[in-house]
Amino acid sequence: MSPLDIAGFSVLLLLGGALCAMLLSRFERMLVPAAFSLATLASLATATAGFLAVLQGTNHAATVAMGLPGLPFNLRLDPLAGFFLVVIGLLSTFVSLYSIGYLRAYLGKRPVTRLVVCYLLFLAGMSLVVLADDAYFFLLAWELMAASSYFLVMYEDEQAANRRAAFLYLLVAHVGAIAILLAFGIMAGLTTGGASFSNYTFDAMRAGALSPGWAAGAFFLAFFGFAAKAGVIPLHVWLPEAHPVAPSNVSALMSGIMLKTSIYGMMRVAFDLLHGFPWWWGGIVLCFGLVSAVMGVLYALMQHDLKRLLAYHSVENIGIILIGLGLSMIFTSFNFQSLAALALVASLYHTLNHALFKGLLFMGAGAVIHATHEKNMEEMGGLIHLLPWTSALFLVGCISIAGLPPFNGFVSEWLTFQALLLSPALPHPLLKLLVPLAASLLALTGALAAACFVKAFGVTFLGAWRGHRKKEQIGEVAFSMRLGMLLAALSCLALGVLPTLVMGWMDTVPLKLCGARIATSAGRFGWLWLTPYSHERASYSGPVVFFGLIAVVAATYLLLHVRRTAIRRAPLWDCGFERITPRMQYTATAFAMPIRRVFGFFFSIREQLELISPQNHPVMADSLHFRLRVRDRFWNWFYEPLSDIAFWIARRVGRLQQGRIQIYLLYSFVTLIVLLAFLG
Amino acid sequence: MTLHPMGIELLQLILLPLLAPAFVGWVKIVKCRMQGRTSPGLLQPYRDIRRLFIKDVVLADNASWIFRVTPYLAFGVILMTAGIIPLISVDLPLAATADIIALVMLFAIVRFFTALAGMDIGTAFGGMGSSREMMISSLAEPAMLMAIFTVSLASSSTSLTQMVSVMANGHFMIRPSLAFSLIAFILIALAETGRIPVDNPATHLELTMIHEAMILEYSGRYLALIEWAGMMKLMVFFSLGIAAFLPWGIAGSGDPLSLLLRGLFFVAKLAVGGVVMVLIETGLAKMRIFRLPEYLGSAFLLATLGMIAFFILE
Amino acid sequence: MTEELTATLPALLLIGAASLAALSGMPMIVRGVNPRFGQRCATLTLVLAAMAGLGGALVSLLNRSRIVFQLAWPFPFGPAEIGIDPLTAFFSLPILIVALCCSLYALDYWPARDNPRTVRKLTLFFGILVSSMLFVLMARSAGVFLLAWEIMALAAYFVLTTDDHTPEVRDAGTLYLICTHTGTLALFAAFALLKSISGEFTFPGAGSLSAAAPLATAFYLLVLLGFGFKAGIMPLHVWLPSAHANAPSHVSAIMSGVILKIGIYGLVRTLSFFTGIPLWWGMVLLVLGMVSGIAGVLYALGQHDIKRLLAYHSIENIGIITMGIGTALIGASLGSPVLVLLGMAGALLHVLNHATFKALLFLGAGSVIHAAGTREIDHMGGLLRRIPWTAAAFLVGAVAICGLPPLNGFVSELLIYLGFFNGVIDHSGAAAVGLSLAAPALALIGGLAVACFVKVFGVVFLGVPRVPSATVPHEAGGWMRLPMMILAGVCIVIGVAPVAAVPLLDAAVATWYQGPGGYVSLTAVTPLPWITYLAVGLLATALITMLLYRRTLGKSPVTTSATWGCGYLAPDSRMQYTASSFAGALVDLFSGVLCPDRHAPAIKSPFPTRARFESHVPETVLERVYLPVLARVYEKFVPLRRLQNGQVHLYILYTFITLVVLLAIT
Amino acid sequence: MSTELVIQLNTLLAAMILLTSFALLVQRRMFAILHIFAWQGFFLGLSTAVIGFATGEHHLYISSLLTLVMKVILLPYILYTLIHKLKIHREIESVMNTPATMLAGIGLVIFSYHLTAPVRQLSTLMTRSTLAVALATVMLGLLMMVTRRHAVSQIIGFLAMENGLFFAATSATYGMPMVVELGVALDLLIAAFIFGIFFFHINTTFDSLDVEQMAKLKEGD
Repeated sequence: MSPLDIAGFSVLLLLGGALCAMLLSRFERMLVPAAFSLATLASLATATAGFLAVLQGTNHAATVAMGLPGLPFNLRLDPLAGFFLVVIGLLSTFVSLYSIGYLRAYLGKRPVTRLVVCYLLFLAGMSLVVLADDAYFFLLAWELMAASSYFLVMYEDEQAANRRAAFLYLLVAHVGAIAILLAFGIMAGLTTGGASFSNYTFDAMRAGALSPGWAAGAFFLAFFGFAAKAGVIPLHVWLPEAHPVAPSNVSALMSGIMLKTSIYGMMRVAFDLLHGFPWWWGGIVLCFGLVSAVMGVLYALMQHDLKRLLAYHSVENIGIILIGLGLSMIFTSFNFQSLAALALVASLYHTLNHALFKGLLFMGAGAVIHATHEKNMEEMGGLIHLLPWTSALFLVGCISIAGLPPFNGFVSEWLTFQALLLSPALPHPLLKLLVPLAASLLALTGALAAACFVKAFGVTFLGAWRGHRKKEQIGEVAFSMRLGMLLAALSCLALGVLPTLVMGWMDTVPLKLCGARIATSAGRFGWLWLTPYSHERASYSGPVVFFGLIAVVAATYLLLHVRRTAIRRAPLWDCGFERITPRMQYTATAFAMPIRRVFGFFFSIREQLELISPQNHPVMADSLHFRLRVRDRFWNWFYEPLSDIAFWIARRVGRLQQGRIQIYLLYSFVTLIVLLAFLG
Repeated sequence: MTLHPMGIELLQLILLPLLAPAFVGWVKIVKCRMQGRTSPGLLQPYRDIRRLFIKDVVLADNASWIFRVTPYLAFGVILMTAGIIPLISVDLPLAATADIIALVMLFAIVRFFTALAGMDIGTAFGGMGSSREMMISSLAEPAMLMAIFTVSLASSSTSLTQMVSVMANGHFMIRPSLAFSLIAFILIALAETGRIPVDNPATHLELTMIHEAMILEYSGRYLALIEWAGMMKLMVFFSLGIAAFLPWGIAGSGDPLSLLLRGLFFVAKLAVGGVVMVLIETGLAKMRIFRLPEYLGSAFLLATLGMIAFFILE
Repeated sequence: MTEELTATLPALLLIGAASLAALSGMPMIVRGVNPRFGQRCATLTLVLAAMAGLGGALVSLLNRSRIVFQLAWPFPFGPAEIGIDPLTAFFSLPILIVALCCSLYALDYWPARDNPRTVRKLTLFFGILVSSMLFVLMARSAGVFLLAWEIMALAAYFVLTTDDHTPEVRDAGTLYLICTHTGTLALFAAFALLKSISGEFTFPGAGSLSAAAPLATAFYLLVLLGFGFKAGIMPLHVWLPSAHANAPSHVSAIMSGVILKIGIYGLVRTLSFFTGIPLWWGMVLLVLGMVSGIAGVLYALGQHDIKRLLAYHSIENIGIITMGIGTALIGASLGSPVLVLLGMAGALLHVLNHATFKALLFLGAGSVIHAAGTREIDHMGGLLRRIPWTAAAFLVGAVAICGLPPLNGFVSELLIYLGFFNGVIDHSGAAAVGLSLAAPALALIGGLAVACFVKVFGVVFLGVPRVPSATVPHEAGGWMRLPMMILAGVCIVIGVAPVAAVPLLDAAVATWYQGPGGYVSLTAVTPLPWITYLAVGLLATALITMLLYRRTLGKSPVTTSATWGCGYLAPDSRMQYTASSFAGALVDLFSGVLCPDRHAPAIKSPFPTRARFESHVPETVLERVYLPVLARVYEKFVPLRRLQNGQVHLYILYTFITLVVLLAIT
Repeated sequence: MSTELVIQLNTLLAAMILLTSFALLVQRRMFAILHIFAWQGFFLGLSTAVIGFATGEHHLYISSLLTLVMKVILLPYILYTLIHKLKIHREIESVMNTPATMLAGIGLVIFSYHLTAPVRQLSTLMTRSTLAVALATVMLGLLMMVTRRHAVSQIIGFLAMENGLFFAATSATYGMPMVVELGVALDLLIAAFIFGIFFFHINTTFDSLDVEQMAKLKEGD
């Protein structure tokens, strides 16, 4: 069985599962475990297919005579597609496991069949996007993915806010889809200039050559379209709205994988379909990446809703991925193939990592919400005592996303740093100076992300319980949920500790796209040492750090505990103040205050302090109300002008619609004349 | 006879924790002399640590395992860095474990967990300390990276041993870029190790403390470990500065006599560095917290100027 | 030696005339000089200058001499060159004639005795205006041209706002200044483009540049804009009616008669640079001419302020001239020298003719206003008996402007008509279509002009006074009559003997067009001598008829009595047909274009109360197009005003940003 | 002294000039600004002397001396007395906040580097690499004028620009002709006196040297 067969089999499994689920909607209690076990299986198959494809490094192609006459579906599984199949398969395996437990809460409260069906279709759609080898099939799969995820976001549709978020998502997704369609149109229509239908296959696009202007047009249309899906700033607005309202397993998939399909699209278009580009394409991608990374994390810092916070972090991480991608494009355009390969691997590695840790974090957030019925982290606290498993696993996710060794987030960020610091090799004087500044912005992003997750973890899990529910009602989540998270956490650790092996496995991808491999240089000193460029340049050893830390900590512990001293538990010292309550803890808002002050320019902040004093005496205040509203400035900067313009145009155009039949006839007449004048 | 590299590794691992309190003691002595006070003596930090180790531990009720793991983790991580930074030799087998960027990230782990521990108890002080610490670090990190990057440009490597050997073997050059990044590095090191003008390690005044606020609830051997780790961190930063900017006399063969000489030379450099730090601390006052962005901005500026100077002038 | 002398002498005469004209008003700025003496001095100097200049121009035209002087002093934008060629000489004719007449006219019209405050300014700038116009004609490099152009524009502004106590005059002056500077801006851009086309700021020779370059198109459009503002071609004419109406009459005469022609000159001169002119250049001018002509005369019909009315007729005549130039350009693009000759000669002759008869009409209008004390023609009437000389002169002007034989307007319009017919017969395609549409348009213009002047003459001079005026109308003084007579004479001479103008026109056109097809003389293609025969015949017939009438019937007694009032008992002078009612039918017909502003209360009861009817045709283009657009623009640019906020460092910032941008793009 | 060393020394001085430019940009205290300005003049003079030594262009020594006298002693002294007389030595606020100003400054330095890159490739002078610094000094002086509210600091920005131009002249062509330099020096001196007079006038008119007050002169809406 070739990898493509396995992948096809898994897709068929998913589609068949969706069909059966529709038929079995009567037996929901049975449906959930069955369907998600099936999804787990299919996802494992997908991951296996991708794994094998990358390992073999060859292309597997097939044509399925389905669809419209004369337009068969073309499928292809090459290393790039394989890599993304692994990303999809791996996380969806964990999330499907998790979902078995997660959906139990919904049973009996609302019908889950729709969720199950859309979930399966969503998985199938994502796999098909990656497998498609022609524009037609690609867009079909893209729409399948977009539509099914729209219904998933809409799942709890009785609230107006959810419907609004879902609509926003649909709108942005379709604006993006139109741009992608246009990009493919340019590539298909102008490659050979003919009108033959066979131009729509990716093979034809690869073979053709576009003029530089049209190529740039096609690339940036595609970039815009994919960026809308990926949530690149300033097209990110749908993301913090849609992710919090979707069920958590769906948010995990959307943030973890679906965003990555657009990264896949960008790589496919830039490196595969449009080979050869000037450096400024990469420069622009890099700039978008930087802005997304910094702004994403800054906005994340201001959130109190756990899932909104995670959503903004997706924006940040997409930014980091784009930094690697842009850099790789810059290096490619100057013909530094091995450097380009390094940057590309950094980008891909971060893609994989982000899928895992973001999936883990969303699953963790889902578990917390599941247990506490709260979304606002200001109403949580002290959960580490109540949800020990969840909190430990969530902590792993936090450390990973904050880019701290020895977990996986660090490895990919470190690779990105290395790629950035190799920029002095570039011949362009301005790039030499500016790319290192980009590195400093990446460092800022990393540090802010750490601050943000100190806040997220600290306020949610540490301290004392702040919420309204009784502490005793909160208990650890179901086993399958913990299992899903545990597997994801273990993968995070494995990817962080053994990067050399992973890079050796995925080496065929940069070889195909950039024409160079880095595993030889990266693994020259064995699996223990990661030396991405040369060992004199930089090196890192995940295993040594991990095991060394364990060893040193253990040794210290043992040494100090030769003589056991007693540990006395005591209530918290209250500084002489009598009644210390959980509400006196530092809140998330307070935690973010210094950063809000320093970077105040980027937010539109409205602070209100209301003093309620019965005696009308400011000192004898009875209670204080502090209100804070921090908004994304992009609404004012970008979308409000845009929507104003759109409405302005719409009003103008609306005048054309007079309701009088003569006027409509006049339009037809004028159109006819114009057409005749141009065509005649 | 030459010492096996693993031996030097071990030597460094032992040297750092042992020397660190003495270094802090030395700084205190110089500072007291400068300010016209009598000093407690070089060994006072050792006595402090010992006293804390003997004492019993009092834990708050809702302290979780994070609170208890953090001291060990902080101590362990910083001890690990002692094996990576070349103090008296470049021939370290473990030096390849982390380059300078990874090293910075290792410090970040300590900070991450210390901040979490600050929030674990659930007091307002702990949260405040964590919040401020994270703000400072997020501003310091870009500047740190720029400073490091300038040095790594000169040796086209981020690996510390490589940087030391290239710099120590190259012929003498006036490098404004390195001067700039050295100043930047000093500014950042002061911020990262919580010294004046960023933080005052000697005060428990609630509105000014940052680092102390986070570890307010620690006692007994946990506090001892944290304090000790702090001392080591100060010394590690000095060693890092010495390795990156003034590496002369680090590289050399492994025979014990030369090692001893280099060790003495290293201690001398440390002592001078301590005096410089005292001069800075005596000359400046603690800053208001919201002046810090400007301070760290200046550090970033200097580091960037260093990089620009490298490209423009060298 | 003699050849050189024949070339140099007329040139020196012209330059001398220009310098003398500039100096003419100088005594006025000396504080001690009596203004009366100064005014007489200025007039004398200007007359001398005009004589000298006319002589020089005629000699230069007849010899077809060309000469270029390069001034020795350094000048920004390349060397300063001035030169004389037939085109210059031809355009200086109307200037000199009109300036001579207006200067004489001013002696009685704006006497120093009655206007001690304004006469100094008026006289000084009048001389400078005349001089600067001559220098514009002589300029051969962009720097000199723009310098003279700007002096002309400013001098015109000062003479225009002579009566600067009146708000209307100031408003008119401001509008004029805005328009003329917008035009100048376009010219600056145009000459910059010229530099990038030809490589230097001096004017290239006729037909030395190719019109195919894209820059040439831009140049053409800019020139059209710049000179179009000056000439008052239709959408750019908005400043003209109010400016002409509010200036002193002899200033109106010179503005309408001559300054507009400087715009035409600029257009003619700059278009002469190009060869291989595309067809659409000509078509654009033709269409603009048609629009200006028809709309101008329509607006004129709606007016009842005599000077505004005349001002709109200027637009109409500029339209006719533009049509002539358009025809010439079409000829140039089709390579037809006959078409070029007819179009351009017609346009040039109409330039001269319009200058004379329009100056005559304005001077006449000045006398009328002087006599009646108002500009409102609906308040006049029956002036024929009071001021017969003026009436006669005005009649000559009116006939001439209507293009009726045997006066000069007829000749130039005939040439243009011939051009149209020629083009339609000899060519096909778009050019033929355009030209065949232009002929009826010109006919329409002529017809409407006749209607308009019947209205003017009828209402002003015939009938009985409609409003009892405060002063008894009196005939104009001798210094006012003399120039009118001179101008009427010129009109008649050109009308009766156009052959005299043929060598002048031939010379000017030959200078302009040096394209393929060689040169054709005007005598060869037009039946000009026939006009003379016809005119002489007509005059002779009229004379003979009159003599016979006197001889046979003149003796019979004539009784005069009151007009029969159809039995109505109390006829009143206010029951006469007014100007508004005369034009009413036509104005209604064209109300879509004119948008008249009408206040007509309905009469309801059998015994109506006093009602007041008013009809007024405003400057529609200004009020319906320019002002709303400008208001919108002003509204939209309010944020830009924030840029000027008085903060010093922001101003430095602007400088800084400019610097950085400049550095970045260079 | 070897050429290598001279180049390095000059480079170091260029770096110091750049550093002082930035210090001028961010410093708030009036007297500190004056001191930094004097230091900048000092480095400039030193650099001129070093180039003079290396190239054997001896008129550069005179330039150097002139610079030292003018920019280290005379101009700071004049400004110092002015500040004293007008009693304006308090802290002054700038229009932009400090980090933003610094970032803008860094951007300008990079921009200057970008601009002078072609010159650097063409020139064979040993001072060619400092041209970017010179241009950056001009730009930063201009930026200082933009960001400061106070007339005195704007003037110092102006003088810093002049320093940059002087440095550009020495690094692009090994100095201007002597006559020009003397003329410029004289101009500067006169400028300083004229500024002094202006300050007095502004001060008496607005009772402040804050140029924001001058917004009152704006034509009203």
